[in-house]
Amino acid sequence: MSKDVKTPMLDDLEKGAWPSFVKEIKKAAKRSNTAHDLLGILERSYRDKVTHWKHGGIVGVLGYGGGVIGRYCDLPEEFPGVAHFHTVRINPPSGFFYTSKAMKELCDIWDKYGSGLTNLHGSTGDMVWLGTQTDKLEPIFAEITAKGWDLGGSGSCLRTPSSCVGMARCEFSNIDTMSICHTMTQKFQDELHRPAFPYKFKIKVSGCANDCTAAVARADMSIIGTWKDNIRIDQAEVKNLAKSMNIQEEVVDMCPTKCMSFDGSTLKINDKDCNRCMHCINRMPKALRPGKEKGATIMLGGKAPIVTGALMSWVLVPFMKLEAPYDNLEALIRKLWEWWDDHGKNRERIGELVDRMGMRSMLEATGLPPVPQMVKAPRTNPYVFWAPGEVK
Amino acid sequence: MSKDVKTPMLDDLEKGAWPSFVKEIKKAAKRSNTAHDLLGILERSYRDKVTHWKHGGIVGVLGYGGGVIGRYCDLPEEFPGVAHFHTVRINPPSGFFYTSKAMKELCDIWDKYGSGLTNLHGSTGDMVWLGTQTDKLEPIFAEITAKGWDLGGSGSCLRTPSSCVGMARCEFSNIDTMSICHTMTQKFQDELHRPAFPYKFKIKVSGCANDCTAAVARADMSIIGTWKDNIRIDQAEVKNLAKSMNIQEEVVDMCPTKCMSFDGSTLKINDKDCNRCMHCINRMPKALRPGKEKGATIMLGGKAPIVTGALMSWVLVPFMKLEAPYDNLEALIRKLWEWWDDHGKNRERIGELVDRMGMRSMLEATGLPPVPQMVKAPRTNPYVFWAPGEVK
Amino acid sequence: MADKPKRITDLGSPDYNKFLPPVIAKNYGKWKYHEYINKGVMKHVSETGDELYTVRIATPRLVSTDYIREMCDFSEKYSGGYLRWTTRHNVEFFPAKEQVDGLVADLKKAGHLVGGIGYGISNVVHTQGWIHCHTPATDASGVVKAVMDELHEYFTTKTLPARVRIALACCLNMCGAVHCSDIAILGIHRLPPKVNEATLANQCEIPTTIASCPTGAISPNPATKSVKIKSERCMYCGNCYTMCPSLPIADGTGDGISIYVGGKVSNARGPARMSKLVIPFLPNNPPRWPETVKAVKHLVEVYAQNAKKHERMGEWIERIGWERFFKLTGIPFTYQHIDDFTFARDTFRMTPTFKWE
Amino acid sequence: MADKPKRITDLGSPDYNKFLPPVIAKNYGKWKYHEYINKGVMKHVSETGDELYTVRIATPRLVSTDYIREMCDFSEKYSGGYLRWTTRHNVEFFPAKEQVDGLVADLKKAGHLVGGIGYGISNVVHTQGWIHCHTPATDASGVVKAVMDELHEYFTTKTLPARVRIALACCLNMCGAVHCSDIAILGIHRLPPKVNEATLANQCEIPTTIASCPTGAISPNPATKSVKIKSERCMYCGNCYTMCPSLPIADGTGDGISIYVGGKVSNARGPARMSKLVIPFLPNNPPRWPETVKAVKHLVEVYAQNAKKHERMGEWIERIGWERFFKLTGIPFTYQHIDDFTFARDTFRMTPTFKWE
Ligand code: SRM
Ligand code: SRM
Ligand code: SRM
Ligand code: SRM
Ligand code: SF4
Ligand code: SF4
Ligand code: SF4
Ligand code: SF4
Ligand code: SF4
Ligand code: SF4
Ligand code: SF4
Ligand code: SF4
Repeated sequence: MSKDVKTPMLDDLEKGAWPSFVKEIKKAAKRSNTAHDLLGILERSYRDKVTHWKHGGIVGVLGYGGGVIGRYCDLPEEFPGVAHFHTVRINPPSGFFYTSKAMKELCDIWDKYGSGLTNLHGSTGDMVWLGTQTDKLEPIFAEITAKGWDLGGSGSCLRTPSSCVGMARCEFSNIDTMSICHTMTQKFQDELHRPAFPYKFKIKVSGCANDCTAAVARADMSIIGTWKDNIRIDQAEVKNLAKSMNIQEEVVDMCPTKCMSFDGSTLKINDKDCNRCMHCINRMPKALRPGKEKGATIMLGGKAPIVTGALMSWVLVPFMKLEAPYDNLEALIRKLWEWWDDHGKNRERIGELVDRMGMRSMLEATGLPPVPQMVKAPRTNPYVFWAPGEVK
Repeated sequence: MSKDVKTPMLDDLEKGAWPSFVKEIKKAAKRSNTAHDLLGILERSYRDKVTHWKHGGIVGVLGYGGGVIGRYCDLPEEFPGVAHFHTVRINPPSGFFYTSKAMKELCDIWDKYGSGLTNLHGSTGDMVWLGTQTDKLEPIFAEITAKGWDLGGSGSCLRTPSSCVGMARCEFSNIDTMSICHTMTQKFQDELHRPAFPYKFKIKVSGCANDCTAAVARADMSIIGTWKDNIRIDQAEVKNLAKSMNIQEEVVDMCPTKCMSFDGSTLKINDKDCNRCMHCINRMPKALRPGKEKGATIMLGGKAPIVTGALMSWVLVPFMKLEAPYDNLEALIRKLWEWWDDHGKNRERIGELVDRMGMRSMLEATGLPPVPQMVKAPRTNPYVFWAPGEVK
Repeated sequence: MADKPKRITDLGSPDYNKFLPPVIAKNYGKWKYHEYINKGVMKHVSETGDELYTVRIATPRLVSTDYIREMCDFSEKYSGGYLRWTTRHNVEFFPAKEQVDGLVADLKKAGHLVGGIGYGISNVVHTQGWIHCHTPATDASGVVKAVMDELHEYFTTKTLPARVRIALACCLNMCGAVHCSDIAILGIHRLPPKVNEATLANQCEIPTTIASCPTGAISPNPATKSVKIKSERCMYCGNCYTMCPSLPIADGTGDGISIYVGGKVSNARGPARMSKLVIPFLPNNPPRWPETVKAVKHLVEVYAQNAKKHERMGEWIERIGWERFFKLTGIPFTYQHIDDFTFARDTFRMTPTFKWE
Repeated sequence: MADKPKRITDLGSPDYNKFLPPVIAKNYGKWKYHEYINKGVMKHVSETGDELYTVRIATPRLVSTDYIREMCDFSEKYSGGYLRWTTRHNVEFFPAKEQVDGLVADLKKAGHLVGGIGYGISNVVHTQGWIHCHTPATDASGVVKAVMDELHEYFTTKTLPARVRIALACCLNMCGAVHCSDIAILGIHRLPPKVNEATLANQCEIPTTIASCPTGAISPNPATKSVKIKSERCMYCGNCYTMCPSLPIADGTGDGISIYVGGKVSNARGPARMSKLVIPFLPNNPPRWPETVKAVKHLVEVYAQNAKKHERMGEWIERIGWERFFKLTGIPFTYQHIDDFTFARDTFRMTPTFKWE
């Protein structure tokens, strides 16, 4: 254990009502030199107002190209415990359900080889084990796989897919989000572990347009459950709810397509006009339920701003039936990857490639027909391209 | 007069209820060889489905760089009458009011030197005299100036400004559109006749947000009348109108800011929320009138799509009082031109320059403060620029 | 030289005040309200109590001096010798109340179309086409005549849910406010320019020509002292031809018409907005362009049947959604409808909320 | 080699089915409706009549194995040994109805915050900051702790007109859904990278480094076998540093925090949308970032006072207009608010309709 360091600034963050990450580091620091030196170097960052982590190097486990983020500090002499401070990404179960037994097993492994600190979860959804050394990676890998766990993604590959809780606990879910997430993870193991794409690719699955996994904002492929038929209405429950809420103001007036009406006792929906935004169902879950002809809208392109500006996913397939084993979805994803592989530049996300090359190239490659649902509105500019055969 | 030509296709366009331009050409053709050969060459275009006009050359009158568009046909032997077919742009009076006396004088000049065909008006608003020869230009110029007329703009200069009818006939007008248009035309005679800008610059003036001169769509500087205080309501007239129209549905429900209410007899407007869109006033001109504190919103940048895509003008100055002689407006325009001159590339409209360089450079040069009215919303991307002095 | 009469220049526009009818000069800035009498006649009432009648007729925009003289004669007989043109190429007269009916009758007798006021279709803003320009992809006046022969009743008698502004531009330069029209008829090329290698070096500055291309399709061809065009990059905008006559782009087969809808200029109810592509191509079929006439008429009729009162075409489409619009009109949705130019991303539907059709 | 035990690979994610509480396994896909009991407890009812109770608590996201073991203990005592993490880093337990109160009491006693359900502020999605990353412009966990110490009551008891999702990213890479959050706290640099000429040639590929710059600010410097940066072009995105360690961009003075608001992800009522810049810069002031805490609190309070029920922050702002938002919050509008990046034109107000303030 390195020399004792004073951490007055961090100590201040032990106070207050919100759970304190400093307390957590201190707990781990009791057992782990790595966690202890993390405190020291973090306090230094608080003083200097800059990070003390250097660019990571490539570290990992045999046969995998990802799953570990290499990290080294720039003050290794002062803080030898964090000279190496790699993170290990563990693929969580879909839906983030655990048993205490499984969790404790994982904790044992981590206490043995690492800082004892984790993020539950990382923003992508991995269990992020923070702080270990290069020589511990293979042992960690051997122990987790022995318990049935595997690494998640990092680098230019498929990243660990994730989903909302879906049918496990949500009455709104139109698709089996956890099953889709799990199945895709299993089908694409090679793409997940061995980076061979132009850049990263993320898949997220939400059971309805509430998008509780923020798929549209942060997944290249966003799968959003929806339905084709009519919202199911329980008029007795409507009457009941009318006693405790203002249905006209809170529901009917807020419907974006103005397709509802309420006469004080019966609620009517013109389902042809409904865009399945979920607002009315959210407000009256006892009275309203999504329809029965369920499936998903498949959307493409979501990502953070680097470098041409953030994108949210847009509609690629308005409606796809999704039933295990989801071969239709797999086929579509493979076709998209093939097209991206053929045309994408290094570090170009698939959404940026569509943005650069135009939707047509991608649609032709995947065999998807152009449909008005793909766009908010048709083009305003007159710079229309015609393929050679089209002009006659 | 050249040999007689058959024009079966054009003849067909003499039929039908809508006024026929072919009839007009034929009328002129009775007197003018130029008009006669125009029929011939136009029929040829109808057959070939391509134009028979070549790229224009630079022709004009002494000391002016614009006002005439040179034009030559590609079949001069066959149609000698249109070998030269230049157009002359005459600056109309603001508001397009004429006396028959003045019009007839102009017709006399045109019959003497040209085809006798005109566009009333061109899209920019000029009287467009279609079809004369190079040697007629100086005589035309001498005769029109003798009668008090002048050429309009063409080329990289200020184009002929135009305005809606405004206070002359419209109760909605918040500014004296015709006076502003006329005054700017007179102040900027040099800039109008002697192209010295990076590209064309257009000014259009509308008295209210109905924008009857389509200023926002087609003028680099769009001046739109508006008011700062409250809409004037005549409640007696409201009650009257309530008998013949559905005020709730046609007015209150269609107000974009939802700032109106009507209880069946009194109409209330929350003027703080009103964005002065004009809809309610349009529907109830007898009952509602714009406020009394009048002025204009000054907008910048409107233009057609060549080459980066069309722009509509955007808010530059939310409110400017406009009273003759409009020195404040003149000063602003001159400052904008100066900045454009300093930075604009050849054939770069001022809106495109702002688009390329960012609003800040233009605002700093003109001394205008940044205000939220300039944008629909603040930026979403994080690529924020800081000037050296700002970081400390 | 000293003897030459001084050349008059820089007069600018004549003072409009001398062209104003007396009732207008007197009530300038004092108008209080207006009333539509019918589609061709309206009345403005002043704070002074004075009334102004306006009678409006359609013009073909391309007119002879004979036509102007005829208008002048009408104005002398019925309007004190005063007349006016509107921003959409119509003529307006200002008869006294008791002269209105006589004027209207006389105008009609002479074959003129009285109308254009209120909710319907006013005159078509358009451009030169084959009459005078060197870059058109279609004619202007002819297409307008063919379309309005079919729709003229919307000028004279029939009403619509709101104004429908039709405009035509014969090439992508879009002279006129075509890009913000309820219905925009736009001439387009669909084949890249041909390079006239023989004349190019003489007629054109090569760097300027290369720079003129928005998509970077043009590159130098030092061998021929000319340029090369990468046809798969060309979007047929014609800007290179504007800069260089040796790159003609017009082509009998390639050229034709495309239709954009849903734009508007006024800010009433909602902001001005641009027109959007709905029919990517219709052939040039002079003299009556039947495909274009049919398409425009169909658009007007579907709108008339479905829009709510006061709802402009674009407002109607936005309310029902573009997916419904394509369904209702039966127009097929194609690759061309999807923007793929610089700002395309803003048009992508970044939400799973839409209608099935 | 042959003796080595076979290495297990490509297991993927463990089958979630083995982690589901029995009541969930039984009622999977059969849930009918839910009810909020209070901000920390909700009930889901199945078509089978079964009920599922969920109790939720906040976590600091960065946790020790001790913490996880503590959670496991709670789950064993009250939740059959099952527990779950939400997509926003909260822990959920599934007690039987009669266990709910005991669990809640025990959790509170141990100092945990029970809450996060319904309309209020749930956990903050955030990133690594100075804990683990090489590119941050601010810390993550520390800022979040400081902000939530101030706002924790919106997690536990106080409600708001709708959900307010706060997220933090420590650099422009924006790990997390920061760009679509009601309130986004974003670490930013404001000074260009410094060129470490001594190491660059060794550490970096020059063409890739040059290509990484979105604004073309980087050019080769053949003299030093390194690169030059045109500082007036640099937007401090840090992408070059990601590609090349010899271009460090972090700077104690230049770095700090900016605040974006009005984004959301759900499509309820209106489509998902991006957050917009409202406070261009606040200094890094560890350990409690008082300026940032104050700003976020102020934004939440102004929203709470003014928004209508069910109206997310962005929906509220869009209803009242950004001009009114700046007035109500007292935040000054500056050059920085006006977009000047590639797609800026779409943000310009192309209509004269707006509010005075
Ligand atoms: C650990 C994590 C943040 C966290 O604290 O949770 C993270 C950490 C890093 N991200 Fe991230 N990203 C993480 C989720 C995200 C997300 C959110 C998501 O996946 O849902 C995003 C936004 C969505 C997206 O992918 O666009 C995200 C967008 C980025 C970007 C920008 C990518 C872009 O195209 O705009 C970069 C930059 C890059 O790839 O070079 C980046 C790069 C990085 C790097 C590798 C730094 C770098 O420049 O190389 C960070 C390593 C930090 C470290 O040392 O631990 N990270 N990153 C998240 C992964 C944990 C996990 O596996 O669960
Ligand atoms: C005559 C007229 C069309 C008409 O039939 O009315 C016209 C005719 C031409 N316009 Fe135009 N423009 C005319 C009003 C417009 C307008 C409308 C307006 O001014 O309100 C526009 C759209 C607004 C704008 O300025 O953006 C317009 C946008 C263009 C453009 C595209 C400019 C751009 O920045 O996108 C060009 C291309 C160019 O400048 O090279 C252009 C170029 C041309 C040229 C000079 C052709 C060329 O490529 O050099 C045309 C000459 C035709 C001829 O031989 O007669 N014309 N042009 C209009 C002028 C008459 C007048 O003075 O009253
Ligand atoms: C005469 C003219 C102005 C001029 O200086 O020449 C004019 C005159 C009037 N306009 Fe206009 N507008 C005129 C072109 C326009 C234009 C420009 C254009 O079409 O190129 C527009 C914008 C069109 C657009 O949005 O695309 C225009 C949009 C309006 C509107 C807004 C309509 C809407 O709801 O969107 C009103 C208000 C209304 O109709 O209720 C209006 C109202 C009026 C009123 C009622 C104003 C008044 O109180 O006098 C005038 C008679 C209207 C009528 O003709 O039905 N005027 N008006 C123009 C007649 C053109 C023509 O011959 O048809
Ligand atoms: C547990 C969780 C899913 C999961 O797989 O983990 C979840 C669960 C539920 N969400 Fe969610 N949402 C969860 C993250 C999200 C997210 C994602 C995020 O915040 O990153 C969103 C999108 C946020 C956004 O728009 O920015 C989200 C937007 C919603 C909405 C739409 C809110 C709106 O009106 O905009 C609803 C419907 C509602 O609130 O009426 C909803 C409704 C629900 C319901 C009521 C669904 C149900 O019937 O079970 C669940 C309980 C809500 C609650 O906690 O108040 N959930 N929900 C996530 C809990 C996160 C947390 O710990 O706080
Ligand atoms: S996205 Fe929809 S289905 Fe999934 S948890 Fe949220 S509300 Fe339920
Ligand atoms: S889901 Fe949305 S659009 Fe459909 S009826 Fe309900 S509120 Fe309206
Ligand atoms: S723009 Fe306004 S003021 Fe001018 S004519 Fe039209 S309605 Fe009247
Ligand atoms: S002018 Fe427009 S925004 Fe103002 S009250 Fe009238 S309809 Fe509403
Ligand atoms: S639109 Fe094009 S072709 Fe037509 S007049 Fe204008 S420049 Fe010429
Ligand atoms: S027509 Fe336009 S896109 Fe094609 S080569 Fe010429 S300038 Fe380029
Ligand atoms: S947001 Fe930036 S600094 Fe923070 S973890 Fe992600 S890459 Fe690192
Ligand atoms: S920080 Fe970004 S903008 Fe600045 S030089 Fe590096 S890559 Fe270019």
